[in-house]
Amino acid sequence: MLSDLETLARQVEAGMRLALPVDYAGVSMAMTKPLIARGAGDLHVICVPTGGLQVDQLIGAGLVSTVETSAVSLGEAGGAPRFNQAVKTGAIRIMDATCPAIHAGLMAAQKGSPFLPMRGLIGTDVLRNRGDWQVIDNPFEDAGDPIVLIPAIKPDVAIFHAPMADRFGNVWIGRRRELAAMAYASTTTLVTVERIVDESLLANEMSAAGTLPSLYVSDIAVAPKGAWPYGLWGEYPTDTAELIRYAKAARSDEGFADYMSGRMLEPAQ
Amino acid sequence: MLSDLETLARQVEAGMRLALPVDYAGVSMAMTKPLIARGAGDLHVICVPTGGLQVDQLIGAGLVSTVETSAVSLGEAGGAPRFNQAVKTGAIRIMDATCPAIHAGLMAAQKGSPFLPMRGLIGTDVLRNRGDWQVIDNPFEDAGDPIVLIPAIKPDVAIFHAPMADRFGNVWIGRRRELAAMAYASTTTLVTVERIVDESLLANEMSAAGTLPSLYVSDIAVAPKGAWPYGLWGEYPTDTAELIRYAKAARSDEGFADYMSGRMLEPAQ
Amino acid sequence: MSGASPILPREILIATVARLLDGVRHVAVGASSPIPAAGAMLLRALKQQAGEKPVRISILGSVEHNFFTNGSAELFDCAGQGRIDAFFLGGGQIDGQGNVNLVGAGAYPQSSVRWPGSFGSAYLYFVVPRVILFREEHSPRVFVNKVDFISAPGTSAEGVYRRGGPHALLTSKGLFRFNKTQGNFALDSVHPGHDLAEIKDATGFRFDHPARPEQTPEPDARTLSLLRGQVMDELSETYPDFAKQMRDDLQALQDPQAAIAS
Amino acid sequence: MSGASPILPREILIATVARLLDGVRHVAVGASSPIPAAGAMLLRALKQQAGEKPVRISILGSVEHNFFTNGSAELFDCAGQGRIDAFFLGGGQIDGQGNVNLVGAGAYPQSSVRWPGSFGSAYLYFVVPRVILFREEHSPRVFVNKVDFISAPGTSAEGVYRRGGPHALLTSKGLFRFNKTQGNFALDSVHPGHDLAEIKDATGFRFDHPARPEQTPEPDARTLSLLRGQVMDELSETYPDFAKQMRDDLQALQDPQAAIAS
Repeated sequence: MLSDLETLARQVEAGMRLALPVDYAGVSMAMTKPLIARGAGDLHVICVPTGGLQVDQLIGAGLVSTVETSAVSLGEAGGAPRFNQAVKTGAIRIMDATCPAIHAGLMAAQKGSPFLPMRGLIGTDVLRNRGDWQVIDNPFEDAGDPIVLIPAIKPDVAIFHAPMADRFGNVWIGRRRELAAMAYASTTTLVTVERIVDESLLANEMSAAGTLPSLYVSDIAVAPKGAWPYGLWGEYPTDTAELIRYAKAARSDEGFADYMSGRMLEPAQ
Repeated sequence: MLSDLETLARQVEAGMRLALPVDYAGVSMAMTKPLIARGAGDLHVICVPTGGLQVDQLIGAGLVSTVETSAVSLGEAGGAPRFNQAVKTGAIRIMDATCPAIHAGLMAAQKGSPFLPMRGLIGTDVLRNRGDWQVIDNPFEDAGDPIVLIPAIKPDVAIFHAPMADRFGNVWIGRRRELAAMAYASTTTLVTVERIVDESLLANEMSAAGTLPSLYVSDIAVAPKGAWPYGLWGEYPTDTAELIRYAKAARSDEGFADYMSGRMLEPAQ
Repeated sequence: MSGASPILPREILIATVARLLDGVRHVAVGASSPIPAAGAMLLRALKQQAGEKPVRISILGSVEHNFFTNGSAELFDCAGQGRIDAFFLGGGQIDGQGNVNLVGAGAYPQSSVRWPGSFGSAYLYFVVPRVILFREEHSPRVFVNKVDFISAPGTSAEGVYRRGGPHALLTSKGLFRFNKTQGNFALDSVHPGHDLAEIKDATGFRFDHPARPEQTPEPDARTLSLLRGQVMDELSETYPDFAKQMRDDLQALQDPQAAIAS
Repeated sequence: MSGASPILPREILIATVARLLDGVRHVAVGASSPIPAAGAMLLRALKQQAGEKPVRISILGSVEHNFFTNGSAELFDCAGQGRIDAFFLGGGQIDGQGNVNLVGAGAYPQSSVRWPGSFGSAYLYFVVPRVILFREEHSPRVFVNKVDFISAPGTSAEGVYRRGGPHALLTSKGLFRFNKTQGNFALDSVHPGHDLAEIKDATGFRFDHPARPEQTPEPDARTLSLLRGQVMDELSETYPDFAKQMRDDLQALQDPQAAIAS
């Protein structure tokens, strides 16, 4: 199942629901350019549970119609300029959530359940604006006790970056178990990795503990420094200067276009 | 937090809800004798999700009033004699479940939710005999679609055995994540381990991936071969001959008493 | 080792399991189920030989064939996600409506005979498309008119979420198919050495059947060769006792004198 | 380094955070929250010095202080289990009822100013017993009469599951306590160099206050010594830029000439 980035990108089709991880978990930034080149638009992006640079760039490239998220930002580099602009102009539909609600929706899909209940949310404008969520009275209490039900989130495609995969398609995700949650919930899971190892990651209990089995992995491509300018836990730190450079450039449509066409989309090796 | 087996056993009090793992996940057989010596009875045992030798011995010792489980057996060694006898005489209350319902109840507790929905179960005598479960119509469908809600399972104490802990109280559970689920859901978690390691298990991503953080661990004791006669994944195999020896002995009250008083309760080193 | 060579009854069972699994991508097998596991391994070997899409086998409780890394809940999650196409279920009692009892005989909860419990059946029977009921003992105490306790029901009322259920029932005497519309079993074939009258006597429920049921086909030479070679080798890793027993039986079958002498 | 030595405004904030956290077993701190983190570290150092029960600190997104191993859901699970006693929340807008807005100013969804989003606030505010609202900027655009969007409400109607919520509001000018019964803020103390009139001007909501509010206490010598020693060292590991800035400020405060010359 070892492919290249373009082959992975071709598996994303217009209108799909695309799950992408939080900035510190393993963002496959290496896939951003191939996704934009592929050009499949009208995407419904699900941030697990928040989004950053990749989401901002996909929005800037005009590929996104809906963002379902608990937040989008560039962290230390400030607000996400293309996201903020698209919200302001109404160019994208925003489905504001809260982190545990995104996790609950994915967990419902993981469990094959139609929904998961969660505490909190009552009285928020987050809930008020989510017509797709339901409130019921907790049936285990005699009266009252409203509780929110979050419907299952079933992405068509999950895309993330991890340190390594083996020749058998197993991917090492370490303690970043939201990556497993995304894969469990999604129909297709596309993974980029720093490297391929020869021995099965399931062959010993130590590496197996942090492994997403190939059962849940659709396709893999090698992309060294594939999270850049984000960091990858245990591998390399975030390139904050580059994030700031992007944040400044992307304030305007032209600046964004300039940035995206630039050579700096490649990581320094 | 490094203690001995007796100190661990003292934290179990009469009437408590006690969560114990499935036979292949890491049963703390080393705790069975201290628990019996401690003598805290009227226990509500929750098998995660099935029980075996330890549950049978606690029942045989008269410490158990309720067993909540998807099954109790000695696997290749056959039925669990003390459990079967206690069911027949009505000496214990049995709350028959199904594996994913036990997992759902623990997951509800992990999430701080009052219940979790699950598919299946409709039309079974498992459901018919569980007055503590509820059936509602799935609110996300226009009509019908009954679905079972499993209330949160919140054990007072979880007890299990694992290969190692570090000096900081972190426990390595590898891919046996039901052990983490038990700990998340339980007020107190008591762990026996084969050995203590000096370096923090959280210090590198490889071992961290399979680590239950000390946040969830109340107390730890060292017990070499502490799962015996069960095996421990990655460490040693099950001693099936010993299980068969027990299964034969425990067919009668006298045989059980003989077995339990015997020297063979110690593992061969 | 030609098609005309003598064949063990268990080889017929294993080959039948492989036929029943044809087309699945992923099959899960219980920990102490060597015949279902052998059938799944045989199908995998056949597909491999034919260059067709690979078959994935998960053997529960096995370290060697455990591809799960999320604890004992993962099997059920995986099934809930629709990633498991087939599963095997036994039963202390199985009735003519496909209901399965893994809990006990007689009253409940104080059963006169208590079995371990329902395990995951009350869920998996609902969500795994192809559940194969497998029980070698074919007797009226197993195959009853009505089970004493429903661990998992053969069919569900309209409106109940159900995308899985019984596909076939395989015993030491024959093979039944489950008719989902009628909610009952029809005899599909009788294993060599058995007949309809015997099966009727040994079955506590009524079932549909042709006047002259067919005989369960024996594996062809290619299948038998894979089964006695590659599959037995694979099986030895996970079920060494079972594999050794089968090899001994086979030797006795092929060379009775040598077996007696040894 | 005596109690009479000059003190940085941020040192008062950090010491106040430590006081507000007194008694917690486990506090979670957001990724880019150096002052809350420093306050938590100061409390931990004080308890350690006093030989009292240890304080556990989880810093989100930090590799060094990440004690979680179950992905980004674990913080919320942990809070839901009642294992997190305190948490910090900022907000683009905070109103007098303790409502927090992390989403945007103006209409929704097409906000005139869009902030990142609600993150986990719509859950954590309900289940973490002691939520400390912390925002250095004390201005009428932040502290409004009514937020434009409720990411998380200060109080909930009777019958709504709620075991957490606002405990205090700390700004660069003063400290407010939240009155859960009345659902509003009361000014607790004014930081050195500020006064009630200034705070009233800078606050867009009404709040209770004594006629002559007290001044926020300065850390005593023991506390200051821990803060400038052990805590700054610990802080440098996770927030190197912030720690360096504070050290520079401190040097300028203690030796203005040297700071200018350098």
